[in-house]
Amino acid sequence: MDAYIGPLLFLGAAGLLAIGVVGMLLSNHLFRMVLALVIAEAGVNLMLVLAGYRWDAVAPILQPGVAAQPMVDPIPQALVLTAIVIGVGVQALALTLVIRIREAYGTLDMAEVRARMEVDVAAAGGGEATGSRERPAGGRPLPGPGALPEPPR
Amino acid sequence: MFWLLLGIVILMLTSAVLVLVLDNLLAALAASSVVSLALALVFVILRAPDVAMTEAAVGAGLSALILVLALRRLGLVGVGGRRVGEGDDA
Amino acid sequence: MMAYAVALPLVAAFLLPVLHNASRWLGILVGPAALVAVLLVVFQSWQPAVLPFAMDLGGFAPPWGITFYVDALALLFCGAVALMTLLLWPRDEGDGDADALVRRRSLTLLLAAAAAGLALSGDLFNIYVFYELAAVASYGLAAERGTPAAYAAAFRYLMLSALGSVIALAGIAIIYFETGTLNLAHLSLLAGELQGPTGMAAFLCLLVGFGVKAELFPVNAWVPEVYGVTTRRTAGLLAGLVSKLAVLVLVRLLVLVFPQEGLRDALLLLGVLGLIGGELAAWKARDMTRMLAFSSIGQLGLVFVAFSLPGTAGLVAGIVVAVHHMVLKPGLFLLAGQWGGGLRGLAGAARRAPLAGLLFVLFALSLVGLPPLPGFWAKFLVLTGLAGQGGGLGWLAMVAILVATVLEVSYLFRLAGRLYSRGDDEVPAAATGGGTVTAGVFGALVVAAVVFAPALWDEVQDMGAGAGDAALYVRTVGPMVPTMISGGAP
Amino acid sequence: MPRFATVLFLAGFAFLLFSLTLTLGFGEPPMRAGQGVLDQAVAGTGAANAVSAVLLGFRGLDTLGELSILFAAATAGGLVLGHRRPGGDGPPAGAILQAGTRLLFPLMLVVGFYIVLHGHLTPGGGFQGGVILAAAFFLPVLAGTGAGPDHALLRVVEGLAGTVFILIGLAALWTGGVFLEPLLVDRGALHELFSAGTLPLLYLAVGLKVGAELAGLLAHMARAGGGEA
Repeated sequence: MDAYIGPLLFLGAAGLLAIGVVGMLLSNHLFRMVLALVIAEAGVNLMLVLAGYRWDAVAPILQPGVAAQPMVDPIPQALVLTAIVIGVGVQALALTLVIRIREAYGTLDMAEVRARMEVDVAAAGGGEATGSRERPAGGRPLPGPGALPEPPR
Repeated sequence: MFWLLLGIVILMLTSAVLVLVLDNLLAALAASSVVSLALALVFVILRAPDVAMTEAAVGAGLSALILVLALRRLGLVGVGGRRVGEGDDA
Repeated sequence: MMAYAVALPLVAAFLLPVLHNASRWLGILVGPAALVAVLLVVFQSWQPAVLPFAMDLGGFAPPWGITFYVDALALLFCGAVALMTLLLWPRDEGDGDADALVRRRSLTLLLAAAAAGLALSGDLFNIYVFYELAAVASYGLAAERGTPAAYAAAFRYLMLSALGSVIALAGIAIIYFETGTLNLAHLSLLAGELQGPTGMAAFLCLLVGFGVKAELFPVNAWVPEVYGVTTRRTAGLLAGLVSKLAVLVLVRLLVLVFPQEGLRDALLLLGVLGLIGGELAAWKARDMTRMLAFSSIGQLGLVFVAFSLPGTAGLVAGIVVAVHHMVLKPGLFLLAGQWGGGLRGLAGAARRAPLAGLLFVLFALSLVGLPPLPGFWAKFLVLTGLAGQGGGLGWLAMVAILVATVLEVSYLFRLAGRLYSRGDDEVPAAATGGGTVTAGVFGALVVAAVVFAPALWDEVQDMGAGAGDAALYVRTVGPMVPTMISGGAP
Repeated sequence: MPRFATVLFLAGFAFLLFSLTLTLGFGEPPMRAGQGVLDQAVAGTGAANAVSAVLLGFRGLDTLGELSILFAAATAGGLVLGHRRPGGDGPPAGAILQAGTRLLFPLMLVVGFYIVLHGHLTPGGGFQGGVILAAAFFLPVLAGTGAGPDHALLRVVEGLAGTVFILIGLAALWTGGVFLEPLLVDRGALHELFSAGTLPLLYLAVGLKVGAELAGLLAHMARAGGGEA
């Protein structure tokens, strides 16, 4: 059965990636989208480590007093370390944005956030503002980039 | 070894699906931590101790901590009627 | 030497908050100083006799270490990065938030370092890292204004971009599975192993990933949203610079690793869809910013059409179209920033700001492609290339370009007419000056391109020939050990 | 309609992934670059841990980029959340929690620095150690016994640590080498703490930078949490 370990783990990685991507694309909840991103990243990381895995090899660390043995490929492991840390940075930034969106719009529903954002963008552009509910000043053309009403910090 | 890994993979995939379907966000977050921990175990088996350490420390620890802090900020931790105290994060 | 192009902006970005606390003037000066130094380094390296050359970072020979490949094209983009970042340097928005200004400047410097890295790097994963750095910096810049809409647009941009990054990383994993290397020159030697469906799958993953920043057709939903909520300077930076560097990465991949015909056709089709879709949306847009955003999607579609042409002709056409758009779009965004957005409020604006109006007409004429402005040459090169290639897709693309040109004429001159019309209703605020001056620099670049056209033409020909030569790339990066090409170790 | 396109894309993507399971080879990687890295790791960088050799030697630029990404994320996070005074969040901590925090803090500090400084010999290194350092400084906030790390100090640490990393890289350039080339690798015997030349120094810079960045991000999150929720 050991011959199937590789395909099994790859299926696991692909499954995590697919579940994560499904969640990011189809979920309508901002926080759950971030969770789905975490899952998708986990899947890709497993995929990368698998790319350097070698049967009957040891971890790529020289032990004192032990004769040289075949080792697994260290490069994908280094790549995954980099990818994990990058992923955390992106997640944290995404969460700060989620917090701000919740404060501003009072909702975490993507469809609703998108609709409100489009109204705001149109208003800021000075185009066809279909109805700016919370910013009465939004309808007029802006004099310059610096003159947007400051949001409450 | 195969059967152990099969178990871990099934655990990972089930938890991943749970992340998407659980109503309680705190529970979904816990499920995502389960994925990370299971993944760290897989990394140990794949002879990647460095990656396993990082995944456990960052994926299961730090990332979960950031997510919990964000949930608390969003006021969503009390969904099940229970508030999460300060100590639960550690 | 070229390592400074990445290292200097990074050091400046790291130290900016500290220096700002120590001394206000040091904080203001350190960023521009680093960028000027990068420009000097680029000028110093621009010696045709020594180009192209490769650098083994860390002193490890390829494919073990990371390689920087410096050719005329990479230098051109490095110089453009430094110059454009200087011109579009974040300004004090007058809201008195010094801390936010320092952070925005730090992010801009990080963006410049990442863009230089993208232009130079010859290693697939290193490109991914720099791409992510550019991405994270641009998320921050997308949210810089701190409005609710800015946060929402930045979040949606982040999610789409992160999705692309995850898929691109999966593509890199697949390539590593197949070849066991990440060095582009090494991959070029092994391109035969990536001919099959597996290689195709890897390329599609990379295309989706890098296509997000390149405003490629199906993954460009973020463009109008983000450009609508940022300052116009950031919009100019993202549309002008970052998108082109993502395109450059895709072009390097196509030339070196994936020379298959079918992939070029796919790129051509996506380019045509982006071109028509973007220009149509721009034609329908009701405010200037969104008009420019959609027109940017259309122009990037044209860039993809150009780069999908085979051989040196395609590269030359692509470089001309890309550089043309890189100069024009920030200029237009700066003018839009002067005037505010809504088309209706623009009546008679050019009468009150004649220089800005003149610049707008210059940019519009070049965008449409009136000879002898550079935009004409850009479109001319693409059209002749397509005619030479022939085939059903080629003709389809030619028709698409002509239709797009008609749309461009229609919406740009509708706007120009409004700018020069007799304004009777409300008076827009007077132009504040700074933006027009910077836009004037871009206008001067356009005029200079007309004056020095013959010399530039030779330069671009050499550049395209050099960039399209995969064998030259491999030769320059260095000899690989033969066993690493034939088969694996175990 | 967009939903339909999304589902179509998902189906294609899933099909692509699962068909790859049948075509990719597992367990016998080509090792075209990897074998050379393993062979040269000790001679080139002096590190017994090949993953560390790759991270700081062979692919040092990736690590620099990664530090920059963390810096960018922290900077952008600060830009988004703004600077706010820490509010009084949560109930005051009990005696046990306070005592535990006081006990844990030095312990975590020691463990963190140990992991950072032994990264070239054993599993671990700047990233893992940096996370523990960040957690150590964040502990008082978590337990509700203190205000957490000083923000101005964090800025200085993150700025200087990143600069030191680049300066060590540039030092090689100025002494006739290439950017990010490992220096002094032949000093000290393999498996000893003071071996591998500048690698431990680089890891120290990485650890401090990662620790400061993450502590800053956590503090931002927690501070926002205490604000007005």
